[in-house]
Amino acid sequence: MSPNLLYSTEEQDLRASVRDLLTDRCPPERVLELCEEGGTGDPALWHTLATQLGATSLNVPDELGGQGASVREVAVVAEELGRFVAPVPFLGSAVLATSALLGCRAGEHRDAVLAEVAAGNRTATLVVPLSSCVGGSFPTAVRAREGRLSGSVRTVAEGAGADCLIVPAGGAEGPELYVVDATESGVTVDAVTSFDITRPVSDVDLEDVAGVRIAGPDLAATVLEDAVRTGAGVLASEQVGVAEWCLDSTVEYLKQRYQFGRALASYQALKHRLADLWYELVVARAAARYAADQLATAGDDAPVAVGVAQSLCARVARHAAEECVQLHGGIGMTWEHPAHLYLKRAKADEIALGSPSAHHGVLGPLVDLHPAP
Amino acid sequence: MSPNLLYSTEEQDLRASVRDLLTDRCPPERVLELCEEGGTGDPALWHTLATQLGATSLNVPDELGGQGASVREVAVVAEELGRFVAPVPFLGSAVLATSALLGCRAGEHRDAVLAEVAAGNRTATLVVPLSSCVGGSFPTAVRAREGRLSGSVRTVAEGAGADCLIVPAGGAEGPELYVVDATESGVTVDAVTSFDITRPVSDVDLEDVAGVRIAGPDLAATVLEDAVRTGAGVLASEQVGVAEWCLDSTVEYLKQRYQFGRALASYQALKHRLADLWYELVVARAAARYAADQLATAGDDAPVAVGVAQSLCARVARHAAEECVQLHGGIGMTWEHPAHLYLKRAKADEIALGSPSAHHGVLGPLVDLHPAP
Amino acid sequence: MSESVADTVELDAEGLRSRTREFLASNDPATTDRGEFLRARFDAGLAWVHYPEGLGGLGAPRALQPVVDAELEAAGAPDNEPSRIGIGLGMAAPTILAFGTEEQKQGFLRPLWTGEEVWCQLFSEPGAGSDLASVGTRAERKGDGWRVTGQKVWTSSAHNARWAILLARTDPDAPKHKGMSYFVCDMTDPGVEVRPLRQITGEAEFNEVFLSDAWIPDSNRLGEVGEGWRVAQTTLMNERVAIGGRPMPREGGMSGVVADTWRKRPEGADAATYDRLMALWVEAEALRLAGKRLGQQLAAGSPGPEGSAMKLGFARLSQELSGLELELLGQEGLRYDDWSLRRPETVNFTGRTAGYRYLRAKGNSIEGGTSEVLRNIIAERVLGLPAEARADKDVPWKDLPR
Amino acid sequence: MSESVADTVELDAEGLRSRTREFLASNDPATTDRGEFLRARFDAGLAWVHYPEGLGGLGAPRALQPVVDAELEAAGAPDNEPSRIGIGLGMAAPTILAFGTEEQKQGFLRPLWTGEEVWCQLFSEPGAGSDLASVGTRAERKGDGWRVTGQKVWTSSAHNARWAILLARTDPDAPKHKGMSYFVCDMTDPGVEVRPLRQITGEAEFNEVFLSDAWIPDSNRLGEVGEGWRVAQTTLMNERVAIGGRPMPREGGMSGVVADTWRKRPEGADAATYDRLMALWVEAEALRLAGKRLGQQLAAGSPGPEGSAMKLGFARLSQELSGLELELLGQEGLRYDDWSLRRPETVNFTGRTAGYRYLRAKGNSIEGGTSEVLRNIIAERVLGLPAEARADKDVPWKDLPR
Repeated sequence: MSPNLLYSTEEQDLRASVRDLLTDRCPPERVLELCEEGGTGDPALWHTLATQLGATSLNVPDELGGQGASVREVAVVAEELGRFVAPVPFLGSAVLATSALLGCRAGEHRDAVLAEVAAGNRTATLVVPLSSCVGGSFPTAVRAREGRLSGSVRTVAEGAGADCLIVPAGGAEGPELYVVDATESGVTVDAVTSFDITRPVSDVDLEDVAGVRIAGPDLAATVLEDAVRTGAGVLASEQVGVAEWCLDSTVEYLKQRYQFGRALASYQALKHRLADLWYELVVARAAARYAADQLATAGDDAPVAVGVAQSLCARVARHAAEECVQLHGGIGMTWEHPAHLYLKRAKADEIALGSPSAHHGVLGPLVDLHPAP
Repeated sequence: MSPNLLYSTEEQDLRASVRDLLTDRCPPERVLELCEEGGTGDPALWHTLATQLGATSLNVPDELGGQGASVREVAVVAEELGRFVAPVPFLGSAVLATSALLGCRAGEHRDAVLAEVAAGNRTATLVVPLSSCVGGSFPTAVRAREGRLSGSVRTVAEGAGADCLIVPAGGAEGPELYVVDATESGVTVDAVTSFDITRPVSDVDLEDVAGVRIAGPDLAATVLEDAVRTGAGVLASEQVGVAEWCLDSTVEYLKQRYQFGRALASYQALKHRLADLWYELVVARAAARYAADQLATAGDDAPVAVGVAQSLCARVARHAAEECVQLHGGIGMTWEHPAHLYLKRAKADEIALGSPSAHHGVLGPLVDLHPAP
Repeated sequence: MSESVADTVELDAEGLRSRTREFLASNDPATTDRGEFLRARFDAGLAWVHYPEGLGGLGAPRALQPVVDAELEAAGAPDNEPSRIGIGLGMAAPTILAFGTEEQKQGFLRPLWTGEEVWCQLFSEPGAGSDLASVGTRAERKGDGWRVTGQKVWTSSAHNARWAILLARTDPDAPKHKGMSYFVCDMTDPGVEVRPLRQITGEAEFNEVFLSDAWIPDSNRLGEVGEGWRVAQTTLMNERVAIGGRPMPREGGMSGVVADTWRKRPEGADAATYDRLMALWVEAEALRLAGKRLGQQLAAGSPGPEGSAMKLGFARLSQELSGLELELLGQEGLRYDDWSLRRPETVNFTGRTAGYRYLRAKGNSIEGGTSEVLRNIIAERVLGLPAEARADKDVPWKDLPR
Repeated sequence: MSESVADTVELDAEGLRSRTREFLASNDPATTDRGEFLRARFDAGLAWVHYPEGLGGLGAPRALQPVVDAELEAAGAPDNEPSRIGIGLGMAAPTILAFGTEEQKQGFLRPLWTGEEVWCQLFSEPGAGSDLASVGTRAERKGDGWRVTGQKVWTSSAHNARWAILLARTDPDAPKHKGMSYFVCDMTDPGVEVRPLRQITGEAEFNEVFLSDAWIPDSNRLGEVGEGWRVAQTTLMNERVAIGGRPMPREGGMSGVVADTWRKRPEGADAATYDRLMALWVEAEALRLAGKRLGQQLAAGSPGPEGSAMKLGFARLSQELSGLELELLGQEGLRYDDWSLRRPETVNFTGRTAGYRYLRAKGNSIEGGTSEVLRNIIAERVLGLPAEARADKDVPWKDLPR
């Protein structure tokens, strides 16, 4: 069956709900205020997203309290959250950690944690550097010995505020995945200053901490790879949302602002740059939708689709944000205008879950394009 | 002493002489006509350049009939020849072959050939593929055994019409350089269809041909490397000339041509693209002048200067030629308009004597920037 | 064609399928002469089913044409070689249908569709490309017809064509958009001279057409005098529909050609060009997906403005990819296959050698609307930015700067 | 200052050198108070030798200043910390010299040069950046002075400044370029409020200045009423002279920083980024050479228009390089040093962390003339292309769209 690259009616409804909520609760002034407070984002908004819109349980099976929807819907939410650079731990908890949990075999502990995270009662994160890319070797910065974990991982997405940590660890017989309660003794989560002020990062240190194993060497590497791939695929949709806001707000600004007696929007050099951005957004959206669809249907082409989407959308969002700042002129350089929130998000997203060139390197061999010797 | 990046008064006079001659004898219609005839360019123009302007003997010592000038002046001539895409074998004979001859030790045969080539009585070429880059290994496609040469080299610049061939060859004890008379039996020079119709290329085949050795294993590799480097450095000036013509002619065209009731030149999107091209030309010219100066003074920085100039000017000339065709619209796509002559020259020049990425690879380690492991 | 078809056939897929089978039963493609077969097909209303009865159609939904085509193809029937007569089918026919008199429709459409008469388009001029409304080819009234003088350019098929659709200026004193009329020009008229127009590839895909007092009877005018621009809009709208939209497999265009070149490990393949190749491959794949998405939008009845993105991206990518390919080839990229003047039967952007592809791709951002004009259209019609200032709308054409 | 210096000193290098030595002999920097020393230097005409006698100079060629400076430096004399008072030295002083009354020159220039009084510039407004002539800050005549109300922005040093040069609108009914006047504004006036303006880096390099009925005596007007734009041109011309031109070593700017990052083999260093790095390194080196070439042109007495290329390229490269650096750093690129609001004493584009450099570099294509305005200037003044259409030249300022 041909993949559906459009937004379904249900997806459009979901988008409208999320957008309504964010328009109301997450205007740029509010985002800036929250980021200045330096906390863990907007817990109340996060709670509403989870409980009222079910945004944290979209692709979780019905029997665990989820919506039984798919990554397509998750991507739609990510797109809207990107459009508002909403400071909520969606990527860390509802995408990366949830994907990892979904990949593990059913089991008492996994099911319980997944249900809690899906319900929005707990927030989780996947303890890998946010810059991790598919195709890397399994991380062994944390070592597991007889169910106890030690080691440090830097620059983890949205770690501060997480109630439970999904931790890849090198065990005696190979890769393993653990769930660790953030309140366990020996767990230190240090919020560090994030370049993307709308998405906090943390350094996680574990010293002889008790964890519950949810995947062993037969499965852990695949689960982690799939989770990171899903994260990258969903991030592409977030990037589409970021790029779209940047284009829209720049168009609006240029229409209102006059220079030398003419609307800035009437200057052809600017018009052509905006037209080019619009072109980029058209192809980025198609790529992101395809990635979401392939992930949703566990399609054979998912690795290719994600590589295409992530490497392209990362560049498009960053380019859109840079143009947004430039074309806003001086006002775009000020702290009080929201353009910088998008610039920081877009630039960080270009590094997050694999840079474009890293994705090119993974993608090439999948389509029989091998690097030069 | 600080390198002089300007054109000296003598250089400006030289440029004026060359430009006068080419304006008179080498208008675009004439170039196109010559290229369509498919011969070896314009022997009469070549003869005038050599004998009246001394363009083929600028950096040859006085005692061999030369001008005792330097590569700086050679580069000025190359710039003008680029500006007119003049179909004369300057790069092959007066730059590559002459540089190789100059690099060899004085000797009866070398001196005689050099004097003849400098005087314009004979035309020479260096028998390497035109795509050769500094930093490559010494070519051994031709083997030398007891003064007799055998082997084939493809895509040699301006080979057809050359009276003598400077041939790098693998001898019993290592790299050697030979002079071969093109009329010797066993020499075949096949003109092949050149992408750059203003600069013919040939395949050279030698079957047990007598040659005179002008450099042995102690010197041949250095001589060849220096000749190819000098060629690349001078080519950068040619590229500046190509880019300059493209910019100038596009500016003129857009000023004359009206669309929707306005001069095309009044459209801001086009104005900004031309401004960007002008910027590129400013930096390209500075880089090309520095390379010429370093080659002229045998400066320690010559390898860096050539790498910078060639990798930059190649992109600038190609970009300028592509913009020239695009901004001329339909007329730029026709055979009768000269834009395509420049496009072909610029694109071929991007490959000739090392592509930008090849030059980057050679340049990096010279400035302590080593490739990723 | 004595009675109305609608009385006898249901205009749904089943009805058309059975009508096609009936037609085939009485016109066996194996034994019928090709021309005869095509004329019969036209008369049976199976040429273009959405056209009216009596003009090769049945007034059926356009979407049902594939049903008919599939039946005919399965039966081994000859087609009308649409790639050879694209301008007639795609541009002239819809315009004749919309603006022609009954006599014009009856006279022109049948031989146009069967391919017995090839059509070409005399619109662009050396001084009127993107700004088509500034055409200067002059048609002057003489008795019951017109004498036409001027130069047209970028005309494909002109050397094979029997007829041309022609846009000419009939009133130089009127503002530019209001002084043009639209004609059908007889290409065999002694005042028409066709010369091949050689391109930078060495080929002559197109022609220049010189009109010197060419005669056009007034009965060959389409639409009213002075209404030429409006008529031409119909022609151009149909041209745009024809571009893009066809589904492509991955690596279906230039990206596949260059990827294959890479796979052969050419001389210039290095780590730096690998990343450039991958970035372009990725963009080409995304553009392909965008085309697919556009098709899905159309199918869902909500066409978007993405068509202009497709053309912009297609031009960009074919140029970047073919430029990269020459670099990859290194020494081989310095050679060309053949500069001699040829007149290709069909054009294949990904054919011949890398050098040809590179040069031919330069036309992709010029022909059928330059990338600059497309960016204006996107900026103004999609993003709603103000239109460019222009001073040519109300001035008499003859007074405009040129 | 009783007799003309020119009577006693040859205005060549030798003359100035001996005059400086004489000055040092009677003003020992080791034992003289700094302020006193600087004032004495000013009075001796050794502050800026090309200024007139009595105003800190000797009417000597500007090119001879380095002779004096070298002598003084060798003797361990204090300088006037030029980096702290750049706006006063570079912009206010030449304008006062050109347009000031004798009294203004005598009153302002000495404490300006010694640094006892810091100056700032009140030109840009939230609605008047690239289009500076649209300033809306209003100065209304009241008795023997002016009441000024409005908002200025992007003002560095405002929080330390004693005086400001101010461009304000005195006649809203005149066309925009003709209704402005130029003033010296007392920054200690109660109607002047200075607030830090925080930037995307977290820092506040600049200020917003709110003027609420600030009082300026008419004796602090520079130039005639309505002549403000012409006076401001002198200020801006001198600003442009100050930008660029200083010689740089290879890797002297952002390219060196990023090259050093590469040399440390950061996480994101791969074959693809290597080529991007090399291409940018090459362009940075070529831009450096272009700057050197520009200097040689100036020295040879034939300045070219290349200055605008320098600024365009500087902005482009600092942005591209710092963006690449963040990618090279990978995980480290996701972290920042400190977002807290600070007021830096000086600004270093290549300082702090990669994240700071990336963000700060975004300003390089906006401040001091946007890259878009530069491209217009290049296109129109260097390439001779037609100017942009504008509708704001002859309309009363108050009727312009805003």
